[in-house]
Amino acid sequence: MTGLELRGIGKAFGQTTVLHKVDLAVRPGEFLALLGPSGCGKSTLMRIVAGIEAPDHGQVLIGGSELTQAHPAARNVAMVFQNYALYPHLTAAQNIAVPLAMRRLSAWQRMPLLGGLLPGARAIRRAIAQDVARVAEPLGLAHLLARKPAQLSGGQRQRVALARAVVRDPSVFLLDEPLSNLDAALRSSTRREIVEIHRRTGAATLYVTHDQAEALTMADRVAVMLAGRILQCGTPREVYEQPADIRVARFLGDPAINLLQAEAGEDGMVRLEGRTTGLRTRQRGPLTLGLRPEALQVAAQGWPARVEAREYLGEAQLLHTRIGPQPIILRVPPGLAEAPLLHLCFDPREALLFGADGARVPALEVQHA
Amino acid sequence: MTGLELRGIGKAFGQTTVLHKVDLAVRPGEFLALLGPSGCGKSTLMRIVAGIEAPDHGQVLIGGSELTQAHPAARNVAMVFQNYALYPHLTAAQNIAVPLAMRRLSAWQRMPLLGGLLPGARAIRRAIAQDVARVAEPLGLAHLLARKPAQLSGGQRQRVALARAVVRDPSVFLLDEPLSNLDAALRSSTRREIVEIHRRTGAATLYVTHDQAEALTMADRVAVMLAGRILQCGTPREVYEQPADIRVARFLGDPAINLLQAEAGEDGMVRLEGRTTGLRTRQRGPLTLGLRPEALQVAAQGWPARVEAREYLGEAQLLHTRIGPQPIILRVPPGLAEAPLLHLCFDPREALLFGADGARVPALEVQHA
Amino acid sequence: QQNVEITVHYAQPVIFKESYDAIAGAFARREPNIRINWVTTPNYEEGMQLILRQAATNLTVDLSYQGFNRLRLFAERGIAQDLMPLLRAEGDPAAMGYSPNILSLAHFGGFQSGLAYAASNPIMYFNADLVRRAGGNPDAMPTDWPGIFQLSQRIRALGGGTEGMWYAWPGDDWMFSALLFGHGGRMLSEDERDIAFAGPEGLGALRLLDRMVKEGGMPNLARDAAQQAFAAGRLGMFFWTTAALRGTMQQVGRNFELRTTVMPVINAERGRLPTGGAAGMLIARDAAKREAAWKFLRFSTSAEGTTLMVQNTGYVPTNQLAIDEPRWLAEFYRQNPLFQAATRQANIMIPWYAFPGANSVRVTQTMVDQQARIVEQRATPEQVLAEMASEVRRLLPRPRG
Amino acid sequence: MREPGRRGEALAGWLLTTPAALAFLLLVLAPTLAAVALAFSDYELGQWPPAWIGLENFRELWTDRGFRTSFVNTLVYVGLVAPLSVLGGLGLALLIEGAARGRTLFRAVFFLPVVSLTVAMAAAWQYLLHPTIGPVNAALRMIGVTGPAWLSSSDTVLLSLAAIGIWEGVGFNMVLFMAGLTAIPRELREAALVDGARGGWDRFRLVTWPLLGPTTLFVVTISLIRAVRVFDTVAVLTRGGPNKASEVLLYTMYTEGFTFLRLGYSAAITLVFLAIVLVLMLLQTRVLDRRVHYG
Amino acid sequence: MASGLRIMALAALGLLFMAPYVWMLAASLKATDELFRAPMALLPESWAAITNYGRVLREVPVGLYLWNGLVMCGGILVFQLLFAIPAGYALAKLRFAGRDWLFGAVMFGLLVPAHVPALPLYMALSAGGWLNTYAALIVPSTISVFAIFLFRQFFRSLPQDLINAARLDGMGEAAIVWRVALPNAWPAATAFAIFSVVAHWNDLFWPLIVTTGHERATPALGVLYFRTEEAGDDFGALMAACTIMTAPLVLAFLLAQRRFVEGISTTGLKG
Ligand SMILES: Nc1ncnc2c1ncn2[C@@H]1O[C@H](COP(=O)(O)OP(=O)(O)OP(=O)(O)O)[C@@H](O)[C@H]1O
Ligand SMILES: Nc1ncnc2c1ncn2[C@@H]1O[C@H](COP(=O)(O)OP(=O)(O)OP(=O)(O)O)[C@@H](O)[C@H]1O
Ligand SMILES: [Mg+2]
Ligand SMILES: [Mg+2]
Repeated sequence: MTGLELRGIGKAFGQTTVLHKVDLAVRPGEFLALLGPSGCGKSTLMRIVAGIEAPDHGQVLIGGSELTQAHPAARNVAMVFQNYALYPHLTAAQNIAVPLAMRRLSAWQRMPLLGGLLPGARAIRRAIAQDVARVAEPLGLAHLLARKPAQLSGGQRQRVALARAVVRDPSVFLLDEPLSNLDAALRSSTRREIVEIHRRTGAATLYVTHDQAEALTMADRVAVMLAGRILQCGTPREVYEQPADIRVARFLGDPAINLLQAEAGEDGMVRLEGRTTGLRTRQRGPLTLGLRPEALQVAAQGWPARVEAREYLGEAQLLHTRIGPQPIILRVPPGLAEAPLLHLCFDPREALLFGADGARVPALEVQHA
Repeated sequence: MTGLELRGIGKAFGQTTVLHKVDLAVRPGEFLALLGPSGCGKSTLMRIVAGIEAPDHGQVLIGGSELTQAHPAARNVAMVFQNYALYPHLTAAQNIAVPLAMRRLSAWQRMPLLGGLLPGARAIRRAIAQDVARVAEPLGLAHLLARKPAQLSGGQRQRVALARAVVRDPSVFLLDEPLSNLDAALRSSTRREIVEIHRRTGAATLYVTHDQAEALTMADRVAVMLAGRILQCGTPREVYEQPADIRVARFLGDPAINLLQAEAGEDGMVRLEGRTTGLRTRQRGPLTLGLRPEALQVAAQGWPARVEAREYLGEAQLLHTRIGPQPIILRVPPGLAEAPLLHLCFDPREALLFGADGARVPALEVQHA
Repeated sequence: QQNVEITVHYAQPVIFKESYDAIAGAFARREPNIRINWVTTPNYEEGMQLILRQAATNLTVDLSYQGFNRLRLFAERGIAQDLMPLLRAEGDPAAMGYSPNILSLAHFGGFQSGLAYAASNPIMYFNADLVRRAGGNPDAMPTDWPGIFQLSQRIRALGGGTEGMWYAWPGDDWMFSALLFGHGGRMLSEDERDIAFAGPEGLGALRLLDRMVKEGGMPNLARDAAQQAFAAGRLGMFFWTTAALRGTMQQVGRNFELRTTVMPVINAERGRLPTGGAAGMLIARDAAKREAAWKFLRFSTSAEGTTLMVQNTGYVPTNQLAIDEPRWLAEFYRQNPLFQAATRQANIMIPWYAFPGANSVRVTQTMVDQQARIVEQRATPEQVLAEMASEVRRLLPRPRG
Repeated sequence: MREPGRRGEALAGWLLTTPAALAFLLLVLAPTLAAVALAFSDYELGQWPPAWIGLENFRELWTDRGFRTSFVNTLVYVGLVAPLSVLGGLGLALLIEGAARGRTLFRAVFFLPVVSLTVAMAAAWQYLLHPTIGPVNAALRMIGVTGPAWLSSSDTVLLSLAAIGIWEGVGFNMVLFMAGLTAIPRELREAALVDGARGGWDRFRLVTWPLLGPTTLFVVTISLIRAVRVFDTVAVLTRGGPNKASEVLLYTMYTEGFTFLRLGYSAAITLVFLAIVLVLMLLQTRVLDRRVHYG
Repeated sequence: MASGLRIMALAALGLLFMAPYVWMLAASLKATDELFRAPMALLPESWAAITNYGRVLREVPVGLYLWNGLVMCGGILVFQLLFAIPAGYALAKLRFAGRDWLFGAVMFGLLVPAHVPALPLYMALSAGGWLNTYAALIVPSTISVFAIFLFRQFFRSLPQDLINAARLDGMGEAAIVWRVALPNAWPAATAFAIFSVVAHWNDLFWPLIVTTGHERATPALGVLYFRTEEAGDDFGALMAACTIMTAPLVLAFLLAQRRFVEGISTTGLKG
């Protein structure tokens, strides 16, 4: 089992620096999700790992060996391209078979006509066809194998791209938003399929997604990237519950975390809109208080809040409210809190504090508000 | 304000029938989400509306006039292609400006060099540039306008495609998964932007998405499509809470609705795993009972359930459990229900009943279980 | 007198331009009212095409100088006009230098279709340095073919890729005519209904070609290649038209000593040589142009014109007065001995035979193709002669009626 | 099946092709038909009017040794030049595009033959292939081989012309292939790398070759046509000789028409020529166009 | 090392390809009598470059030839593109009755050698009194079936959705041709431009027929005139003339090269 390590990777396109000295390690057998806003450099990092883009600085190590300069084929990585990059002239089945054929058949055996006659070629081709069928089945591609990419829908193309990556046993999987065009049902079944494949092959996996649910449920660890820098890398719980930086907190969570202006008094007690929050800290002065929508409850007493809008989500609803001048969103079960004026409260253990520079400020003591 | 109407649209590619007599109307000013699994024919339907694919049967009416045969340019629709379809040789700004230039500038004024000298051309070009900047700003494209598509990230390309569609005032918007490659934060801000644009222009909008949250929050009505047929079309609440068909129920909701084998006794009382559910129906015999994960609660008594797995979602967790032999998933707040054996209950008003043919069966009477 | 403008065409300006310029200069002094537009073509073949193409639309050329062997074609197609009445109107042709011999060079289609402007005949160019090294005497070159062959073999023996001799057989039938006429033969019978070369003279000609290869060691070269090899000093003797003399002198430059001499004699009594060169034919129909064009043609072939032509080209003169009266050319030949070889053969020049009928050009091509088989030693002279005879016969006009 | 929405498309199609179609009609088709109509006459340049002689010209063609030689020579020439210049062009394009350095230089070098002026190149070839003083044979002599008389021996003349034809065609094809290469999306080559295409050959087979399909079809067609229409080099270097060993169809057509002046006969050759090549071409596009993948 | 090998192979082949050009250049620097000397030296013994090039520049109106060449090639190219690009697009991307026939006509046109329609065309031009004009040089070549075929092939590989997007954006088919199809087929257009210019710049056959005299002579014709009227067998000067007339083409190619390198990317699309 091999791991992946990136050391001080830097990359610029012309004047724009896209990656700033990125350090990242995916341990052997680990599933690491790379999360970050659009344009932050995720795909570029993946392409550098795959070897189809060369970094300006830094090293790529796979299984401990330095492969920064190595040929992509020598790295034994499998990748789903964000834009699929399917071979337009090959059928879905042939697309999926390519990485197997490249590895299992010799150059001679791959020859168009002659190749088929060579000893062993036919057996190998049969084995490849079986493998293709094996991965196509759970991805719902079985009846589409004979089609060319142009005859497939967007989601079907994406699944073919995924199948092409997972059909073999690479040392590293690189999956760049492999599920973005799939519907919920297919998405969750495919998610399970990917996890299953990862478990079975044990290959280190780097997984780019914009869907937090995906990142949090699937990954062993999550790396949060912003503007070409990795801000935090930890278990899903760590990054969600203990973000190291206000930007990480802001990026994770849907709807986004509520960030409120608060103030630590001389005694270190944190106050929000005039009411004490039950949090104490070593810092003094203005602070930012982070509250996730699900950390807030409607209660008989607490901060008075005006409801300005409601969003229906099916299994829950979002309330857009305001405490004083500050907007705040909370998530409550549907059908609840129909009144236009509510009182909100929260468990201070679920609240986060950030200093003016955005760094996390530890809460020293917590009392129930 | 114009509406869109599709009458009996049928389409086959070779042997495969992709659309079966689809009828659908988007009322003037309405926002209609088209939801359906991958490959069900959503994009095909959109392309027929846009006039870039010809239906085998049926009619397309825009603003009441039959335009089935009309040239795409004559329909005045704006579309985001699922595959973006940006002009590779033009910068982002030029891509976005194309539909404006085509409509506002005369053929002469569009001439490369000469055109700039013609009276009025310069003023119009300035106006176009302003409009481009206006749409680019909220989509976070302002600093990317000078780049060509090849120099943009996946999400950035998608936003350019979106900007190109929304920059003008068409009679119909066709948006095919316009947000699939965006991260949560950008996605929700873009979502708001789209709703805002829709509100401002009042153009009928047909919106394909695989994200239910998106469909349910944004749309006035949701049309659920399956295998080339529209199964139900109604308000978000209707399709989510009152699905007409088991397939609609199964498709909506993430995680998916729990479908359990139940039985209506001679008295019409519905029983699940030997316990009565508080539901009564006119049908007799085996039935399917649909329970959404959020409809289930952990209680002191009720159906005993073994917990087999937990999935951490950040703001909630999913419990994979089993009642007797039947698997059941529920969504509960994190940190709750740590025990391996629980008791589940549900409000029968939130339960759905389906007959053997998949059609919804009304519950006659409901008592709390 | 009114100003007249005429268009005059000639081919091979490389060779002829200076002569026409000189003649035009002298003519302009005499006839200041006649303005001449010049049209040239690189070679005779394209010149012929030009006139024929124009004949199919609207003629713009009033006077054209064409190769001798092409004149017949224009005469048969009614493009060339009979010049005899014009000539007669000026007096006795012979007194003006147009001896019957000279007139016959351009007498085709049963009438005087042109006036000879310049004539040439084949000569031998040789590399005096090589000849000396091979033990020959440049001042006393062999005068018969066997002698040539021996010398050729000695030159070849010098080694280093040096070749002994090359005879310019490809291209057209002109050099073959030289061999045939040299034996005293002729192409067609008197009445032009049948071939006449299939007899012993023809066979002799082809055998001689065969011997050039077998005994003289003649290599298989294209004409340009042979000329280059000669200029490079790698070819001892080169048999070709005197018309190429100026160009050859230029190419050879200081590389070696270039000399010329007469062709080896085949049959001392009956042997003749074909005449190459150009004759002017009158095309203009418009009376004024016709008169002006005639005036120029007449002047260019007069003793004065001929003198200018010879001095500027190296061709053999075609006006008897210019040949006979020493005041015209004696000085020139004294100063340019290389040009004498051709004049020394002038007495045995006869017209270059032009085949009748539509296939005339094709016939010459057939003959060249057949000779190639001998040069490549793929057929014996006897075989070739038989096939050549049958093919040419097929191409002759079928007697009408 | 109903084809709605196609009316506008059809109209646009006609409008866009009209200028070209008109020009084609006026400048190619009509004059060609006029010229070819002469095939049934005995028209000779300068003799008007011609007489209609029906199929007489074709009957003569059938027995004409020159025509037959010319036909066979053309086939041999095409058989050599077309495949070799296509393969050569492709090989060069790939070699150069993959080279680390000097791409600009090499592109220019191999393109030079395309811009060659016939007059200049004829002189150069004559010299280079000269049996006695030419560098080619000089080089051969150095290794103890007596080189043939390249352009004047009937054994080698066609080979020499073919070599020159390849020399001229390779650069032409190379440029076309390079244009085709740039149209291949970069992502696909990247995908091939990740999928384990190690060598250039793998990548070529997997991506380059299939996606070059439209270009290749074009290059093959054009190369065939160029080869079938060989004329210039024959006209200036060998004039069909020696003894018709380098006679090719177009040259025969030209000499029959313009040198021998038999335009009627020449038109008959043209007609046969067109018919043969047309059939070949139809076969080729019917078969190949089907197999080519268009984006 | 593989790349070293590659460059060596290219260099060796390149030398072979260059040989005729090297000879041409070398010859243009030599006096005629040096030219065919048996062991050939690359550099002349006595430099005759000034004589040779001087003679060309002195005796023929080089500037006029180049200008004529420019007008003719430019005129031809503009019309060819104007006719061929829309037609190529229509044949590649539009469905309409008669398309297959038109394509058949294109294939047929490809086969027709220039000599065949030459005589009727000549007669028509002559009847119209157009001989010896730029029009006579340009008009017969304004339609290039080669170009139609080339553009059809390249346009066919353009993704259909690019064109669909353009239609939705309000472009008519004509606008699509010039604004979407052509910019995405630049390498093809450049390739064609080069071929067209090269072919007509070097063409002898047609200019020789329709022009007489220097006034409208094209560069190739100029070389021919130079050879037939002035240089004759003066190879040195002739090669100097050839070099002068070829140089603009080589320069043009070097400038156009960049167009081939700039790959057209289809990254506007996904999938
Ligand atoms: N050109 C074609 N030839 C054959 N089948 C096609 C073609 N285009 C689409 N299809 C098939 O038609 C069906 C519907 O395709 P469509 O693109 O409309 O799906 P979709 O609903 O948009 O799916 P997705 O959410 O994956 O984009 C798919 O099963 C697809 O494979
Ligand atoms: N060839 C290029 N030239 C210039 N800038 C580029 C180029 N390729 C990418 N970029 C820029 O680099 C940044 C990072 O791009 P990248 O594709 O890695 O983003 P990403 O994180 O994958 O975003 P997304 O989630 O939208 O796919 C983007 O801002 C993009 O505009
Ligand atoms: Mg990306
Ligand atoms: Mg779709």
